[in-house]
Amino acid sequence: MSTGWSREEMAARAALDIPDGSYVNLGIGIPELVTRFVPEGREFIYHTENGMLGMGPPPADADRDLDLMNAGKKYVTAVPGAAYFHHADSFSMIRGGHIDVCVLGTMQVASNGDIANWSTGAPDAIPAVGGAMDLVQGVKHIYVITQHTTRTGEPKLVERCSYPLTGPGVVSRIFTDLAVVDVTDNGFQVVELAPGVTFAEVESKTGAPILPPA
Amino acid sequence: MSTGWSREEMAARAALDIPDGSYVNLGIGIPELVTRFVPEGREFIYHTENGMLGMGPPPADADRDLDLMNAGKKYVTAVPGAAYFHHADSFSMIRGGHIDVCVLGTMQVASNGDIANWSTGAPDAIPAVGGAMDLVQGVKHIYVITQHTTRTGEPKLVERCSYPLTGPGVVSRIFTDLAVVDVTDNGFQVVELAPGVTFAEVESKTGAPILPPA
Amino acid sequence: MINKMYSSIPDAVADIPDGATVMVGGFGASGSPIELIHALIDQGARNLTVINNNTGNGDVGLAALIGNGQVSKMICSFPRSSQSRVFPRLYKEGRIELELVPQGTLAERIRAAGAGIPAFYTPTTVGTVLAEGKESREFEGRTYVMEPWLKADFALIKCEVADPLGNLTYNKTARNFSPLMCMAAATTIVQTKKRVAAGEIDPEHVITPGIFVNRIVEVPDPVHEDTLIAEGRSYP
Amino acid sequence: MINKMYSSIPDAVADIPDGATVMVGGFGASGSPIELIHALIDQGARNLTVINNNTGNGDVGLAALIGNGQVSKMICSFPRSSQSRVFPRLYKEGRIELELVPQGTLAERIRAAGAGIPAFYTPTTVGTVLAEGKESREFEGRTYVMEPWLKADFALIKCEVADPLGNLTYNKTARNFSPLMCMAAATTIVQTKKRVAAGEIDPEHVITPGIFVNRIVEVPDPVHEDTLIAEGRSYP
Repeated sequence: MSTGWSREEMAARAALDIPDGSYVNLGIGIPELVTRFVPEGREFIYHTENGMLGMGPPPADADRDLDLMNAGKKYVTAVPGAAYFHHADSFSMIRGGHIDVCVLGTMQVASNGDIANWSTGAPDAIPAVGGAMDLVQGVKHIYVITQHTTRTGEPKLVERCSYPLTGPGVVSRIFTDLAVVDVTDNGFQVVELAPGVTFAEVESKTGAPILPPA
Repeated sequence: MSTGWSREEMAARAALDIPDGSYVNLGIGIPELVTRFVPEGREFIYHTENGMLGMGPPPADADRDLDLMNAGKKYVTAVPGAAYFHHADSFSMIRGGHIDVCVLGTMQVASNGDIANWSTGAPDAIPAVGGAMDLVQGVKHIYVITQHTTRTGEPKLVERCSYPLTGPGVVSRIFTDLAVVDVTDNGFQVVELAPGVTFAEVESKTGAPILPPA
Repeated sequence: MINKMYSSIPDAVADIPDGATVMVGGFGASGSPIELIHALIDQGARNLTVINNNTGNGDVGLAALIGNGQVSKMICSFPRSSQSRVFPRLYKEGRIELELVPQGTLAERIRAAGAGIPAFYTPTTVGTVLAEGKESREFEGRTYVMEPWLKADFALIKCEVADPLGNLTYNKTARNFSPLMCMAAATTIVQTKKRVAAGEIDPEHVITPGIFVNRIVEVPDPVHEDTLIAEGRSYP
Repeated sequence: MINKMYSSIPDAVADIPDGATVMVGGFGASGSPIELIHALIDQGARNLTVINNNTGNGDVGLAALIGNGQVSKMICSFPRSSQSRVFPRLYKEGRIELELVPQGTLAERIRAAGAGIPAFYTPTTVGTVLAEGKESREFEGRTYVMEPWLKADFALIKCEVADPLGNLTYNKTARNFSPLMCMAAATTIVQTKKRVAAGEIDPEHVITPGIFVNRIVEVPDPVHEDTLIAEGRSYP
């Protein structure tokens, strides 16, 4: 069985699909790695929903400003041309459709574009949603980066999400360790297979009908 | 027949009823004169709805900044501690109930607090409302300064406005050339008569029942 | 490098089509993007719906655009003033349509469009003829009317300083509707008095973040509507 | 002269009563008004409803206020994080109520309260369990839910620079919810790192105009939640 793409390779592959000059919001986890793989000749401007455009890389410890954080509450920097703003303006950018691409991690994504990435729905869990529901409804293109299956081998690409939805019908493209998969009117459609990965393997690890590469 | 209060005296009398530290919006015309009569020991902060708190007096011609105007499109200045903001923030101050006092001119005001000061309703008139309807609905206290009657002697304090309303039941106090009049649950109530003016004269020039000073 | 600068004013407005909805920044003369408006007159797009607080003054800027017969509908709060002659004449002749919107509602409807809010409730106009035909509703014992967002295809904006990413600052009360219109238009076209490099505007002082701006032209010495009118000028 | 400065932190929060709704500025540790929160712990008001994006971290600031049993309900978007222990414990014991509001809706509801907008429509939560019980409606073929304004009796805010009129600036992303909360609270109480005379903040750079601020205390060298936690501190 192949290993498919690494976390870094998944992020790099996603970055390839983001056009030059895009305003991009990155979720926590693998999506954060996208910043390391901006293709040569392209420039992305990063939005962080707590109130900044032009987010830069983490600072050296000595240069930290304790007031300069990203939405994941990690210390960051500002690039030249950055701007600070309050939360209502920040979510106007999101809800108003001004952010081009949001790259999210997920627990499940369904073949109709539904995404579930905020809650397992377990009765004793403390619900916490943050800006996830605003992002999936507002951003123009919702990309997902995720392992194709859970650690226990359950498919994360499914026919219908069993976890509570973050938003219905919002995901357009999924980057997994095994393949790039589009959400189409006909359900999942493999766009590209990771090197050495067969369509049969992808199909067997997907919890919904999936179409082979065209 | 007495002359009652002059325009300046009406403005000065209105200023007396504005507490120290108030945020004040002044309509065009006689209300603008209020700035000249701020009582000793008090400070008002003037809001102009095009986007400024801390509006100061008109500049000398040589000091004019063509970008610094008030809502009446007259050139003004900024006092120390002023702030500029956009129209949505400016009308948040109005609609959100943050402005303490608005002093307006009027065509008619009714004994139930209705005010009509934006349109005669004439079929050939071009309707123009500006911020008047926002102000009367949003500001905490709506004061009116007006001549008691029109130039042709018609009452401006009436039982029901015949002109289209700017807002219903919003006016709390009226400063005319003849008297200070409150709008109460029992209708118009004279609070104070101008020197030499009798209640009988006020009553005869008012188009609605009016109660004498207590 | 991202660079939204255009070197030519005509190029910046070239693709505004007949029938477009165009927001024009400014409150009266303050903040009015005269050079962009005059370029739109030269460009000739017709049957425009224009959103501005007023309808222009004299025979320059917005008044000249209207006077040139390019505007079929105005959405504004105060369509007349001491020096507005063009709109009143066309309106009385029935040659231009007017949607009258109270100033605060106009600002909020524009912001709502930029913020992805399709409708909101406001007390403004309740109990007046301007509430006729609007849906009303009680909240906490008070009546409000529902107002829809107000979008545009293009916005023409004047600012003071811009960087190539589209970060903007304004001068004093010339700010007025402009930051809101930048948010609400599909394509925002800005004339700036001064152009600086990215990073030269303090991130704390940016009024319009660049995400809301598409095209910028430098107009280092812009004319001012009041000056043109005082000089008796007309356009074209 | 108008002067909103208070010389004592305890005096500034003295009248917050039991049962009050209190907005607390900050996003995580950034912009959290620790000194004002600790003064509220000293003051002892109970049965508070607190509005903040989170629920505090460690055993200081907002987490300490909750841990002290003073908060009966939290309204927030993200009540857990790697270092939040107090709220999760009380929540699982059924000793504190939670109203979960998506972050953008939370911000917009607070702004709406400040702007006199009793309700608005948003696409956020449509098709999810968080839309249950909400009124929904179509605009232009898309479904939205109605959300009401969110007001407070008091707001506790941290800023960078303040003048005696209440004009404020913030530091970087410490701005977050604070300008909105200043608008939405009946009484806004601010701690400022630096106090300047009226006029020393450029009118172009004011983020919160003084009209939204009631009381200011100078806290020249504020503690930071992350530092306190790293030092293993708790309060009181």
